[in-house]
Amino acid sequence: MPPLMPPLLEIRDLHLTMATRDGPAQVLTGVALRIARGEIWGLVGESGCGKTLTGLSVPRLVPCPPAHYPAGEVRLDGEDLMALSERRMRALRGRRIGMILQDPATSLNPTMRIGDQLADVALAAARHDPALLGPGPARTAARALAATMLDRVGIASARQRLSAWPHEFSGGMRQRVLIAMALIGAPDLLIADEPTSALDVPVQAQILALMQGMAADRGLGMILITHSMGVVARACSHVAVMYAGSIVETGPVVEVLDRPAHPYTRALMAAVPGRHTPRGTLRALPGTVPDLLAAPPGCRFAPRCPRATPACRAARPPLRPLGAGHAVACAHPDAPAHG
Amino acid sequence: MLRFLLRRLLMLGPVLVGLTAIMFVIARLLPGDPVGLAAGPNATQAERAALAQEFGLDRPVWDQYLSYVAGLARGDLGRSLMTRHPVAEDIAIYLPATLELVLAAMALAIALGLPLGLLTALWQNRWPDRLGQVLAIGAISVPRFFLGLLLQLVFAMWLMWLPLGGQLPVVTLPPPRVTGLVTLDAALAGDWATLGAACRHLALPALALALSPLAAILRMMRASAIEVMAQDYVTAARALGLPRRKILIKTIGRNAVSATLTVIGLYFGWLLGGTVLVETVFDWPGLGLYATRAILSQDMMPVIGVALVTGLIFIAVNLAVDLAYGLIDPRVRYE
Amino acid sequence: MADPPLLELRGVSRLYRPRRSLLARGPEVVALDGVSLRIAQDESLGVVGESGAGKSTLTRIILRLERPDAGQILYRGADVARFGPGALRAFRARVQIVFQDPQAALNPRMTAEEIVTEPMLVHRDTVGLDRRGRRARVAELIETVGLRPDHLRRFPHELSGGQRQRIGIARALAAGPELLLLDEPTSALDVSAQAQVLNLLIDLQDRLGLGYLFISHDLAVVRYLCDRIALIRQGRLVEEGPAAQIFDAPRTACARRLIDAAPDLGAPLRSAGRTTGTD
Amino acid sequence: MTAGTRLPRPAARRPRALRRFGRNRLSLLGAGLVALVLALALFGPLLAPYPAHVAGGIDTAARFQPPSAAHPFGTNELGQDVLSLTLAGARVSVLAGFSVVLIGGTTGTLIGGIAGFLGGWIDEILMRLTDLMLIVPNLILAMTVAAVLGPGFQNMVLALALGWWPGYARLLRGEVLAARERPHVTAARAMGASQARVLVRHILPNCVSPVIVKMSLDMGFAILMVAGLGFIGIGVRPPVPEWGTMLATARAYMPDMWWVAMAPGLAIFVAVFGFNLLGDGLRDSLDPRGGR
Repeated sequence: MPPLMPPLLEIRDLHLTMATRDGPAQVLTGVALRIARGEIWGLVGESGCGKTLTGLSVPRLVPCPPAHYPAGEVRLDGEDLMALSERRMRALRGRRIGMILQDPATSLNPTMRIGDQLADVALAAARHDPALLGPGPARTAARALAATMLDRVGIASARQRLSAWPHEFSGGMRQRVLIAMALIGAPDLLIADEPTSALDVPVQAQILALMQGMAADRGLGMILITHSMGVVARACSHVAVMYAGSIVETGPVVEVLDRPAHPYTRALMAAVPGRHTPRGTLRALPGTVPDLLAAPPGCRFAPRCPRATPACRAARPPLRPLGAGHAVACAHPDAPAHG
Repeated sequence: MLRFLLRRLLMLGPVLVGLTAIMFVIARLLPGDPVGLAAGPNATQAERAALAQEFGLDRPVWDQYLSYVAGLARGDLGRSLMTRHPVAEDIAIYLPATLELVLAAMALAIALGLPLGLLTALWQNRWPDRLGQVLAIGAISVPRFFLGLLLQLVFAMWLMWLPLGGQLPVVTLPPPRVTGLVTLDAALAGDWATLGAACRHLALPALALALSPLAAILRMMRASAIEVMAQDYVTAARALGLPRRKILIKTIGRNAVSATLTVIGLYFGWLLGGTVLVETVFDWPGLGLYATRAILSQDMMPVIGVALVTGLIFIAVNLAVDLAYGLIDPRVRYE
Repeated sequence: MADPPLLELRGVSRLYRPRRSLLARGPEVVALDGVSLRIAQDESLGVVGESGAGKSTLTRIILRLERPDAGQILYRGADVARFGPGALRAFRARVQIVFQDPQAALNPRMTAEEIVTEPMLVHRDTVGLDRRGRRARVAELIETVGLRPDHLRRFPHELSGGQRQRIGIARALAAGPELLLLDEPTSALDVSAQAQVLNLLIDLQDRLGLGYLFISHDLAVVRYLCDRIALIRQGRLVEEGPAAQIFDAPRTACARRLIDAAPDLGAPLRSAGRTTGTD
Repeated sequence: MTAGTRLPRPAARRPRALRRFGRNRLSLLGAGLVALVLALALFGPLLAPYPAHVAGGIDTAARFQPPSAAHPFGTNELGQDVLSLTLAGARVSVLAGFSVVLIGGTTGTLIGGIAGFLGGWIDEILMRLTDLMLIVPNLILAMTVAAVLGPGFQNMVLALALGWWPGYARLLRGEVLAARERPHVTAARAMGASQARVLVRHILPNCVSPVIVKMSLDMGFAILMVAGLGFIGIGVRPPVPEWGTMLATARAYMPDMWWVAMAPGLAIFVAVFGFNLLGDGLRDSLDPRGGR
């Protein structure tokens, strides 16, 4: 067998401790993820489960202190990002790793024109990748590229829009600009943190479709952070379900959504009303996400789990493969019937 | 934009009339004997009556007020009992010195306060920042006149590096008057020796005056820079690999300055009305000294005039701040 | 003749003219444009629309916190606009509101107990409970919304989002209402808290026979909770009818667009379609 | 015209605020200095090593003695112990500062609260007046009034308080307007609570913290102004020891007898520094919007 190519992104056993006023909180406890080019991963869970911090950890944007990484690796094409100097890391941001934040209303600098913001990102990326802009004066080339990108994300009369201010755009348009900004450096990996939560429903669908299309065209690997199983179902090829700092279930979307094995995954899916959920039949998970300052030992989901046993409270179950790329961290999973 | 400016200028009229009314009420309704003070202890009853009549102080207050407002429209600020000059002329003499002092102090405060505020925000909660915060609170807490005395003591009396007070050495002829600001006039005249002397005289009072606005600007800049740094667009800029210098200046700096502008405007106005103490300490021939002398002799016309002029400049500065706001932040609309 | 509905809106319009300065007013902005709705006793009506469609103006107008520029609001057949002080107070005991952001909707300076007691104090004359009676009623309410008595001593910031919203609901129930205006009550909550609150609302309606006006941008949630659905867009009523009908046989393009766009777990298929265009 | 929107501020939380305050060493230093200054204001004359000098006694034989064990800050032109006068001087500064802030703060709070809550033409009139008063230079106004009324404690307080309220009126009006739009206030109105109840129970308690913070910061500022008036020569009547007046006298003997100025100058600094640190700490712990 030839040596395996390293995956685009591999996160191994990532731990993150956050210093708070009331002591250290163990925010991430052993996150593991492998993402190949062309895959769209949904990272799903409720607020406070560590999805955003996982996403921010890849381009190393979590401020340290208060954060601290006791263990773990984040490898991009085999290169461990945690070991890089800040300088080298900066060269990767925007150029190899693109990022889209949750709220398009606040993610653009209000005091700079759209075109200048796009061009600045292109110029920064071109410092490390001169081929990006092509010949000619850099500033002009950067603006031309900015116009091309705006056009690609579906903004009409892109050239004129370069001189617009962010506040002149609607929420959906701004998110399109942010997608253009994230992709202008031609990254291989795109991380999008709740890119549609702040938008109206029809616009959400458009933006998701746009992101899917761009990812497919460029062969991007993508992490889509979301709290909505519906978004995962609509847009992702793979899903990783997070609970209280670690991944409890992972696999292809079709596998996980059709045969959820972890009680939390099942609960998350059962808690969202679908088009045909009869009134009064929604199954709500009792309780709330545990306080990470005093997280229970063993399985962190045990206090809310209908089938927890003393063994669950004693030791944390590792992620175990179930076949077909599906894995679950649970001592008593629903055995998915593979045929 | 033009309409905005026009409307703000139109508002000036009522503001001036209102301001005059307030000062008149205070100046005229309180007990006091300005005529007696001006005429001197040995004046006869007839002399005092003549003086009162000459300055219109024998007429009812509302009548005095109306004629004052009428004069205001012509740029007439009344006449001083003390100097017997028209107040407008007196102010034209004393205002430039105060302006020079305040401008120098504000320039110093802004030039140091903005970058230092940005830097301490970057070093948030590390020792340079904490030290900076304590020093800034300390700087706001020093009485300006005590600071002035200390500066005189150390730099003028013990070290003898800088002059004790005044605007120019007694023997130096002031440069030909163009703007009234001695430093500027000297530079315009190409008289470098005088310019040097003027700057040496300006240094200590400007420093004494600059310290507390410097600290206030630093603190405001730090606070708003910290607020800006927590914004998504800063995280986004970092996530997209923008160079640090660009993030610092274009993203954080620009957005933080717009909040700090308000403080700058407020302090400018506040300094204009608050140079009195520093001018007293340094014998600086400015509006503050003029006003103090007038106040001590209960000579109200100069006081009202000074209040009006400083109020007017205050309004102008704040208008400028509003306009600068719009230059920095495109979301601001002039309506 | 049948009884008049619990609440009826007849051609309600509301325009805003943002003030530009002391004298000048800007151009008019239409928040509501001739909206007519009816809610029967123990019925729940879902109002769905995009942001800026005028949903929140609707609640403010019903509560008479704002006056409509045209149209009438009838409560059990009586014109709300003509209520005198006494009738208005009685009306405000009968119609209560639950807000989107439970953090902002609770007075941060008051404990949960004080917050829930407040409506009883305001309507002391009609509720007619002494101190002990109020305590008992608060204890009862807190259990009704699924919280423990020790939650009563906490301040809002010491509660989770879902718990805060339960306090908000308990407060709304305290004066004994007939109609609850629910302004996006679950959209600030996490998935499981949302499900908990939705179930609580259904449970309350079944037990207390309340009428609901449920405002949301989430069609699935509205479909789950409501008997009838009204779609509004730019202040105008686009379509109204039984929930099943709207979902299965929408008559307008607007309704179809909303329904198609809503993510649905029922069919985990990837739609690879790619759309472009401005929003 | 405004620039963007601010996030709604989570209102203050008492127990947590207290803890946060206690954890900040600088705020504790400020509280300590304020306690010291308050103690001096109460007991200063009793602590003075030369009570006779405080009462106005002079000792011409001991004029201008430099700092020594007997007189740590030296003696002045009348042979009085500078330390004793400085300790006793705390009373005027603190009491005047306190009265000014209390009178100005209460008046301004009342005016701003009424304007913000009632709105309409009352708001319009009160706020135009406030704007006008904000334009009048504070120090010149105070000097004018104090000079016309003549020296004396009450006159000085009155003169300063006259220009002190507009800041509070602005502050409270802004807070009330912001609070009025908060959902919990809408909820109170929607449940039928009376105007007075809405104001007293739901709006005002949420506007208190910024006023307290401003009052604390203003105490320092007021002490500076009191000293400033004294320095110009329109403060309290001479035999009463007052820091600003002491500095003004000391200035005349400056380079050689410099020590006469040190004690009162430092005293003003320490008092103002204490109140500023305290106010800053209060702001940080009551209002998460500021600094750290």
